[in-house]
Amino acid sequence: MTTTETPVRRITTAKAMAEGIGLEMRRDPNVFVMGEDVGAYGGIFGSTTDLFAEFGAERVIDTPISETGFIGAGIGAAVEGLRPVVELMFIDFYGVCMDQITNHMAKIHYESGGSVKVPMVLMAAVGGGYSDAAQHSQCLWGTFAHLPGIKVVVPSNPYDAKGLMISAIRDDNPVLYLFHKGGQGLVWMEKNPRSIAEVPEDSYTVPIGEAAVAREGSDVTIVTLSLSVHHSLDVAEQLEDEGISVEVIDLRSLVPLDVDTVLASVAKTGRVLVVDEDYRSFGLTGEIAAIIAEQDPTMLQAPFRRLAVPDVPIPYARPLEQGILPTREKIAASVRDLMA
Amino acid sequence: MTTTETPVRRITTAKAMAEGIGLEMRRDPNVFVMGEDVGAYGGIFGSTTDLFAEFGAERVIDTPISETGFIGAGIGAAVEGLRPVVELMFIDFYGVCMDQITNHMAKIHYESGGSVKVPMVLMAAVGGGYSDAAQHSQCLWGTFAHLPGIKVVVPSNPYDAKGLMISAIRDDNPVLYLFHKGGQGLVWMEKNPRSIAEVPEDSYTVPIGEAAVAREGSDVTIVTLSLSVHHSLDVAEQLEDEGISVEVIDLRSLVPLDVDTVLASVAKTGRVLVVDEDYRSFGLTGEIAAIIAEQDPTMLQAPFRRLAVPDVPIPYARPLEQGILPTREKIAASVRDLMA
Amino acid sequence: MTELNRLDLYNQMVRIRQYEARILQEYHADKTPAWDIGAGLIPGEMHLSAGQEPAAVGVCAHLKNGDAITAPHRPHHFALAHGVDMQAMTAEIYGRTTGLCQGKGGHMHLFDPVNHFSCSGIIAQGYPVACGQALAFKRKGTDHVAVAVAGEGAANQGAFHEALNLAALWNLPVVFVIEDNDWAISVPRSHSTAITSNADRAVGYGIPGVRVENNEVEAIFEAAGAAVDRARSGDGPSLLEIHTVRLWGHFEGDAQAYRGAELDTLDERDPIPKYAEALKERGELDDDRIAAVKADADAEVDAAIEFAKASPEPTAEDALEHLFA
Amino acid sequence: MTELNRLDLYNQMVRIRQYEARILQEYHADKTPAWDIGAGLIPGEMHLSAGQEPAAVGVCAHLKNGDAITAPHRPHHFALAHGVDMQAMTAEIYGRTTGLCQGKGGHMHLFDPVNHFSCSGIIAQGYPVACGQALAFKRKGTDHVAVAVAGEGAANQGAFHEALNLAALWNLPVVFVIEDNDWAISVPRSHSTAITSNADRAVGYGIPGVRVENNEVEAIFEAAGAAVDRARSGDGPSLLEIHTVRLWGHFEGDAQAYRGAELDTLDERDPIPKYAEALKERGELDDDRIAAVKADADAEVDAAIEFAKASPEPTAEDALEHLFA
Ligand SMILES: Cc1ncc(C[n+]2csc(CCOP(=O)(O)OP(=O)(O)O)c2C)c(N)n1
Ligand SMILES: Cc1ncc(C[n+]2csc(CCOP(=O)(O)OP(=O)(O)O)c2C)c(N)n1
Ligand SMILES: [Mg+2]
Ligand SMILES: [Mg+2]
Repeated sequence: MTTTETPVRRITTAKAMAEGIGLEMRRDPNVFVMGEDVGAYGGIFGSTTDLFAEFGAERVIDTPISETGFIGAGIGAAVEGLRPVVELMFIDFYGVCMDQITNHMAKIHYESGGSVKVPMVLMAAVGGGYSDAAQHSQCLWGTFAHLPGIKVVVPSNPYDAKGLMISAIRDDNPVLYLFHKGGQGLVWMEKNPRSIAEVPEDSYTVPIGEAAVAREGSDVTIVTLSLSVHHSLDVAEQLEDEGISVEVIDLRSLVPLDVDTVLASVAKTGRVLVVDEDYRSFGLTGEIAAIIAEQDPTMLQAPFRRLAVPDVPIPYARPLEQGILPTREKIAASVRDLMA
Repeated sequence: MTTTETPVRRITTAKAMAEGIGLEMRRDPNVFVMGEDVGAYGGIFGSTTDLFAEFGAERVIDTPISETGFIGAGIGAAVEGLRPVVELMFIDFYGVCMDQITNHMAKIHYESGGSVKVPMVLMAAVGGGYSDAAQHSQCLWGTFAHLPGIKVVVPSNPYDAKGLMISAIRDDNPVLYLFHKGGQGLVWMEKNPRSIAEVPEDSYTVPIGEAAVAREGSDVTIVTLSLSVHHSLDVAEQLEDEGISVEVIDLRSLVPLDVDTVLASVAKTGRVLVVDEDYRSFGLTGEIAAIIAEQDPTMLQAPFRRLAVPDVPIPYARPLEQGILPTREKIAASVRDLMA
Repeated sequence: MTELNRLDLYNQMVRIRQYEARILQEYHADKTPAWDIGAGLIPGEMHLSAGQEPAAVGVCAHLKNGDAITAPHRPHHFALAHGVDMQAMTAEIYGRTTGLCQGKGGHMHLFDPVNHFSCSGIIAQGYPVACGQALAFKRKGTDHVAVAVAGEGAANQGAFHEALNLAALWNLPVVFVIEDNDWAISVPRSHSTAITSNADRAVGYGIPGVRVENNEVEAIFEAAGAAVDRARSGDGPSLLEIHTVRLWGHFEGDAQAYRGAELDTLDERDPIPKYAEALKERGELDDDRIAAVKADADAEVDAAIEFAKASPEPTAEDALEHLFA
Repeated sequence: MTELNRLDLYNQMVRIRQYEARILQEYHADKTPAWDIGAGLIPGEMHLSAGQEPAAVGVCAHLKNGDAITAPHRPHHFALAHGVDMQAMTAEIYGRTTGLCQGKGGHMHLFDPVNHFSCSGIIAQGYPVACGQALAFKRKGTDHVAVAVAGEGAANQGAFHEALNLAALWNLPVVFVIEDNDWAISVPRSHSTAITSNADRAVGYGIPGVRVENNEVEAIFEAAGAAVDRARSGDGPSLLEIHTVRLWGHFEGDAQAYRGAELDTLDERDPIPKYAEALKERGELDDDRIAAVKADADAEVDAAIEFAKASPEPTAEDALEHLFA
C-alpha cells in the first residue's frame, strides 16, 4: 500500500469511506453515487456523509426503493463509461436485485469476451449484534464470493475502508464493498474502539486481494474479517496473558482471496480457527479448509476449527442473537480448545 | 428407503418426477402446481408431464413471468395450509425472486418461533453441457445450501427423483428440489443412459438427508451429486480396468447433509475427490473439505482434491464449456492424480 | 356508518396511539447516556406509526376472523387493529419466550397465525404473500380476504407490480393498501414516484384504484369498506392509497433534519385530536369520555408492558430451535 | 415518410428474414437423427424472430450511431436492424473466436459496444440497464437515446415497473418497446396479463403509452418516430407496445401443440409478403426488385455463414480469460 507523509487524524470508518468516495469524485467527474437515503441523509450508516453538501443532487442521487431498477441503471451507466458507486442499504436486500448483481453486473464482461467493462462499486452494510433480526443482520459475503465475476472486499477498519474504497472505484471491474454496521463508528451504535483510527487526509489505495496480518502470533492462526477482526484482536490480547500467542489474519478481500498469506500463517502455527459472522455451512469457513487441505492436510497439527453462525436465521432477542454470533467469549473458548 | 413388491418399469427422471407429484395430488387435494409452462406444455423439462391433462387448470396453474409474485403466492398459500409445488424454470432465474425464497420461504418458520409452517416445494432445473451459456447453465446448489431454512435435495436418477419428490411434498418445510436438465432423459437432449431406469409404479419415499453409496470402492472416494454421479460412475467402471477401485457417494441431499456417510467413506479410502458442477470456491467442495478437516485431517492420505467449475461464468461455445465442466475425462484424470 | 362505528374507530386509534407512545418511552428509556440502538430492554430498529392510525382502524373495521393481513416494517397499528394480542406482541418486542414468536421475530417480524397476521421487513414483499393467502381462501371456498399493506415508497418495488397483476389476473380477494405518509425514510414521495397518485396505477391492472386524502378515518372507513366488500363478494382486488402522516421519525433515533419546517406542522395534523373535535361537535364525544378512553387504553398498555417485562428471556440454546418443523 | 424509407424498411425486413431462415436451416441441419439441442455447429437454445421484423426495423429506422439497445433472448432482428455486424454476430452464434464475444456469449448474450447493443436471457432485465445507458447519455449532454426491448410476457416482471418509474422520474431518454406476439412460450397473453393493452400501464408512470395493432411496419415507424424524437429532445421516456406475430416456435424444437388451429393462420399473417403487396400496389416495388432484394440478402447471409464456419474455435484455456478486466 502507498504510504504518505501528511499528518494523520483519527476518523471513523464511515467517515473514511465517505472521504474515499469524495476524493475520487473530485478527481473523476464520471464518479457519482446512487442509492436510498445517500443524499441529504448521508447514508443510513454514514457511508456518504457530507457528499451531498459538496457535490449536490446531480452526483449524489437518492433513488426510489427500486433496487433492481437503480442497480441495473448503475450497470448501464458503467457500461457507458461512468463509474457509479451504488449503495444497497443492507446486503440482506440482495434478494430483490440479485439478478442484476449476479447475472448482469458480474457476467457482462466475461460474456462479452472482454469487450465491455462494468466499472462499478456496489456497497452494502452487513452484520448483526444490535437485534435487527433475521432480515437486517446478515453478512452473506460467502454467497457473493461463490458467484464469479465480482470482486468482494470487506474492510475492517478506517484505514482499509478508505484505501479499499479508492481502489474499488478505480477498478475496472464490479466490486462489492461490504462494511459492517458495528464497525462504522456510528454514534448511535455500540462503540467499538477500533472503528476510529488514524487515517491520512490525502488519497491512497489499499490493494484488492491482499490480506493483512493484523497481529502476529505463533501458536494459533485466526482467519477472519470485518467486525470479527476487532473481536479476534481483543481475544488475542487477552489470551497473551494466558501464554497463547494468536496470529490474526484480516482477509480484507474475499475475491480475489489471498491464499498465500493464509497458508503461510497456518504453515507457521499449525492450528487454525476461522471466525466468520456469515452462516457456517457452504461458505467462507469451508473455503479456508479446502485451500489448506488441498495444499497439505498435514499442516494441521490439530483439527480444523470454525466459528460461524450455526446455520439458523439471525434471531431477534439479545440472548438468542448473542448465542449464535461469534462473540469474544466463543472465540476465546475455541482458541483454548485448539490449544488443549 | 421403503421398498416395494410391485413390478417395475423403466421411465425417465422427468416422468418419475411428474409421477411423484401426480401421486401426491391424488392423495392430497391441498397439493397443486404453479409455474411457467407447467400446464399444457408439461414443464419445459418435463417435470409436470401429463399432470395438466389429469388435474386441469385449477391444480396445474400456468403463471405470468412474475417469479417474485408466484413464489410469494406459493408461500402465502402454504402458510394457509395448501401444499404448493412451484417451479422456477431455471435455477439461474433465482435472482429475480431470491428475496421471497431466502427472506420469506426460508425464514418464516424460524422467525415465527415455530408457529407458522411453510410446506412448499420449489423445483428448478439446473446444469449445463448443451451450450445454453452463462444465464441458463448454472447449478447454484451451494448458494442455497449456504442459506439456512431450506432443505435442498438434488436427485440424480429416476428412482430417487420420484421418492425425493414425494418426501419433499410431504415435508412440512420448504424444500428446494433441483433436477439436472441432462439427467431428465429428455428426447431432445444428449441421451444419458442412467436417466432411464426402473421405477416402481406405486408410491414410495426416499428420505431427505440420506446420501447413497452409488458404487462401493476401496481406493478413492468421489463425493458428488446430480449429473456428475452419472459421469463418476462411468469413470469408476473405466478405472476398474486400470485397477483403481472408486467409491462413489451420491449426496442426494445437501441440506441436511449426510456427513456420516461421507466421513465413513473417506475414513475407508483415505482419498477424496469432490466433483461438483457448481462453482468451485465458497461452495460444496469447501464444505466437504471442512467436515473432513474438522473430524480428523489425518484421515487424508493424499491432499484433498476438488473438481468444479473454476470460478468463471459458463461460456457458450462447446470447447469453452467442456473446458470448464467436470467431464468424465477430467474426473478420470483427477482420480489418477490422487492415486499417483 | 353508525355512531357506534365512529366511537370504535376513535377508541382503536387512541388505543394504538397510547400503546406506541408508551413503547416510544420504554424504547428510549434505557438507551442513554450514549444512545445505542442495540441497548436496553427493547433493542433494534423501531418503526412507529403515530399519525397513521386512521388507515389501520379504517381498514380493519371491515375484517372478520380468518381474514389475513401482511404488514410491512411499520406494523403495530395494523396488528393491534386486526386483533393481535397486545400482551403477546409486546412480549415479542421485549424478546421474551411468551412473545408471539418466542423472541425470534422482533417488531418487524410478528407472526400471529390465529389472526392470519404477519409482517416483513423487506419492502413490498408482503404483497405477493397476501395473494397466496387469498388464493388459498378462494380455493377453500371461503369468503375471506387478504389485506396487503405497504408504504408509498414500496409502490416502486417490482413486487408491487407482480402482485397486482397476479391478483387481478386470478381475480383474488385482496385489498392492496398503500399508506402514503409522504416519506420513505428521508426520500420524499416526489423523489421516488413519477406520479402523484398511486391509485392511477390500478389502471395498469384493470382494477379499481382509490386515493383517500386528508387522513380522515371516516373517509378511509368508507373506501376500505367498498374494497373489502368487493373482494369478499368475489369481484377481485382493489388498490387503496391512503394519504396519511408520519408524526414521528422513520425509526426511533431519526433526527429528521430532512423534514425541515414540515416538522412544525405535525401537531396540527395529528388525526386523533382532530377526530375527537369532530365527534365532539357531533355531540358523540365529550371530555369525560375522552379521558375514559385514554385511561382504558393506558390500563391495557400497562398490563401488556408488565406482562412482557415479567416474562422470561430465551436462552442461547433456544436459538437453535425452529429451523425446521 | 418517403418511398426511400419504405424500401429501406422492406429491405431490412427481408434481410433479417433471410438471415434467420438460414440460421433455422443451419441450426437443424446437424442435430438429427436423434435431435439433440446441444449438438451441431450451432448448439443451445435458438429464439428466432420471424414475423417480428416490423418492430425492429420500424424502431431502428430512427436510431443513429451512439444510440443504445438492450434486447431480450430473441435479439437477432433488433441486432441486425441496429447495425450489428452480421459476420461477427454469426461467428458468435457459431461460437468462434471471431465472434462478437469470442464465443463466450452465444445468441442470447450478444454484446456490441460499438453499436451500444446488448441482450440478456433474463426476462425484462434489459429495461433497467437501458435506463442507466440513458442516464449516462443525459449526463454527458448528448442527445442519444436508449431503446429497451422485451416481450409482452416481460411486462409482468417487476423490473419492467421499476425501470418505467425510474425513467419517468428522472426524465430519461428511453423508449420502452414491448413486442406483443401473443405468447410467452406456451402461455397466452390472456393467462399472463390482466389487461389487454400494456400501453395502459404508461398511465402509472405519467408517460405516453401507445399500442400499435396489426404488425404494420409503417404504423410502427410512425409511432416509434414520435417516441424516439420525444426522448431525443429531452421530453422523457415513452412506452410503445407493438402487436406482432411469432411465426415459428418459441425456440427451435418447440412443437407448438399449444397453438392448435392458430398455426394454420400464420402464413397469411406473415408481414413481409403483405408489405411487398402494399408496396407493389403503390408501384414502389416489383417482382424483379423483390427478387433482387432477396438475392442481395442471401449473398450477405452466405458470406456471414461462410465467415463463421471458416473461423477458428476457441480452446478450453480461453474459458479462463476475461473473468476480470
Ligand atoms: C427491499 C428493501 N429496500 C430497502 C429497505 C430499507 N427501508 C426500510 S423502510 C424504508 C422506507 C419505506 O418507505 P415506505 O414504503 O413509504 O414506508 P414508510 O416507512 O414510510 O412507512 C426503506 C427504504 C427495505 N427494508 N427493503
Ligand atoms: C426471469 C425469467 N423468467 C423466465 C424465463 C424463461 N423464459 C425465457 S423466454 C420466456 C417467454 C418470454 O415471453 P415474452 O416476454 O412474451 O417474449 P417472447 O419469447 O414472446 O419474444 C420465458 C418465460 C427467463 N428467461 N427469465
Ligand atoms: Mg412512506
Ligand atoms: Mg411474447
